[in-house]
Amino acid sequence: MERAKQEAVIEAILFTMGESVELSKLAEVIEEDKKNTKAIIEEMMERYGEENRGVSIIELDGAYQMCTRGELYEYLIKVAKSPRKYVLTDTVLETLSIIAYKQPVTRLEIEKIRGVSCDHAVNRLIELDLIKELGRLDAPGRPLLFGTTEQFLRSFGVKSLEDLPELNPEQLEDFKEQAEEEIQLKLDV
Amino acid sequence: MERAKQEAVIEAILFTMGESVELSKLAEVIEEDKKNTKAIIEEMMERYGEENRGVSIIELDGAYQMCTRGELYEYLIKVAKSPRKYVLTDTVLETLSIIAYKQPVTRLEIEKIRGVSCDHAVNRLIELDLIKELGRLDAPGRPLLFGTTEQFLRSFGVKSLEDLPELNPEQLEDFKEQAEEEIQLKLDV
Amino acid sequence: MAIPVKLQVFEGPLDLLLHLIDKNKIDIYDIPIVTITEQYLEYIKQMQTEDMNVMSEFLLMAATLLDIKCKMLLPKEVNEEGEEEDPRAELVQKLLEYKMYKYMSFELKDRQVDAGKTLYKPATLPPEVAAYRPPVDYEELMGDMNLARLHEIFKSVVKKQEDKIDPIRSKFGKLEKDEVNMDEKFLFVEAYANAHEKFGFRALLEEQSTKMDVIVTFLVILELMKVGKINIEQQEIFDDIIITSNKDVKVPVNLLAEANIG
Repeated sequence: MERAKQEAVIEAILFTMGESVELSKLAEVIEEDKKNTKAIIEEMMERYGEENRGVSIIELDGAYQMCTRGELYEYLIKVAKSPRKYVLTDTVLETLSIIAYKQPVTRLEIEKIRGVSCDHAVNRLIELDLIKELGRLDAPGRPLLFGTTEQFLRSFGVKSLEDLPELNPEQLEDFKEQAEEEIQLKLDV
Repeated sequence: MERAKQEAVIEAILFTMGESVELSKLAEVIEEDKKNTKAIIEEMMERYGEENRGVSIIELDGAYQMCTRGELYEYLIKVAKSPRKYVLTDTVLETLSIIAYKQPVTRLEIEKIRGVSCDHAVNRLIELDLIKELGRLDAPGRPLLFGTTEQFLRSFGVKSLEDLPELNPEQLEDFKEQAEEEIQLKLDV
Repeated sequence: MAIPVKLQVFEGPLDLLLHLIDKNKIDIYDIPIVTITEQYLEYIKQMQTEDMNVMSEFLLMAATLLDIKCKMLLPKEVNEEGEEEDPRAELVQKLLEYKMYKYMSFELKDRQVDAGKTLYKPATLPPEVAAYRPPVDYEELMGDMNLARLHEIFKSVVKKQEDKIDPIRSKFGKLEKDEVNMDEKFLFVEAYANAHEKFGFRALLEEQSTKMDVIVTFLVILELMKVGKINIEQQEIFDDIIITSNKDVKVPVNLLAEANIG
């Protein structure tokens, strides 16, 4: 299959399916190996960006999905239904951040870190399809293990778990100092 | 609004709506009169054709819709029809075992036993034709009742539900005692 | 120390501790444990929560703080490498870890706002394609799964459910349902007081089986003391309560009904 057609097929598939499509499936259809397919898609992603197109392609943990460009939101919302917005409480967000960074993780581990029970937050996150059960830990009681979903990646604009904002305690201290200095500066002015 | 942005907005709207959008609506969003908007869209239609893109824009009685190019149909079929690899995860198996031994059973009862939501597992099991809805419970909210299917019996080599091994009450008592002893041990330490 | 009029809502004991540390501009690695403990206790005294589960978590931390406070007064413990151990070290680690995740949750919140501006599209498959379901290869799906294993899974699920039930609390729950009969208890204690001139509370309890029995018995003792049927004395805290019976005093009949209200 010639290159131009391969790109057209990928575009057509991502458009029609709406949801994310595995790299391996796309590769199969355009009769190419996964490595080449990935390269083609990445080139397309770049070109879409350069051309300031209305749509873009995002990567979600080895799958690809077509979506609108974020900057156009204010115009689109005049016609399109806005996606269901849900506000996550601090409790739920804290629980989610622990699960995102420590997965696979049990309820008990989450509770140890937060110092409070997390049943409610965990159930809410499952309900919102932001986390899922990953199986059970091979330990007494065989507790459930939780991890994040593809919906999590989409909702937080994260390509894959490696793409999560860095977690670094020292950096944290730096941030804090910076913030304090900034405030000091403002006060001095 | 500059021209490039107008085109991006039109593309994004037609993409996210999936269905046909009135010319007047598009004109309103890109802040242009209908005549100019029509001219812009027609130019886009032409360009999409020249570039052999995977999608095209069609006109439908004063409205516009984005769709895939007809020639690519066979590839779409390939993706949509490619066999899915199903795996019975722990979660799905646990849910199935509860339904098998406690049927007819509601979602709520399953969740009580497992301690987490079971929507996903139940949907997957229905999709796999291993469980089915049996009707509704005569209780507030009239919740759905689930039970196993003939396919379940076939897959597990069971002649009828009476063949399912019983969980006897004595065993249940044993479990309770074990649990109590374990906790007692922890308290004694 | 001034307590803010409106108490903030805290996510948990660690959240409250971090707030105090920030407020006092303290170095997290060198927490003045006495000050922080005092402020912490002051806060939870003001907390108005009915939820015992939440409260117990805050109290647990209070106990930890007091424990650290005690250890700070004692000579420092030395670990295997011969270094002095800081009793605060473990708490500091916990606080830092918690703080890190809390910070990351703010980062995630920001990202969610940006990501929320992206719109997707529902699938627009031709109907015949959308309706198509690839056949399931049941043999492959089942693998080495069989009825015996499904049964094992069910047993382990049920066992897990049993494990989760706290036998102490669950028994307590059961007792609340089959109430201890106050009238019977009253008559029992009264008869006991008539039969024994002087007796210990503990001796009385030996005849009781459950926690609810003990509580009700104690209430009955208080009632009997109020009407002058008995006198009690206790030398020191946690000593046995010594009960002396006044044989001449008759318990008014209406007391039985009154006691039942409690």
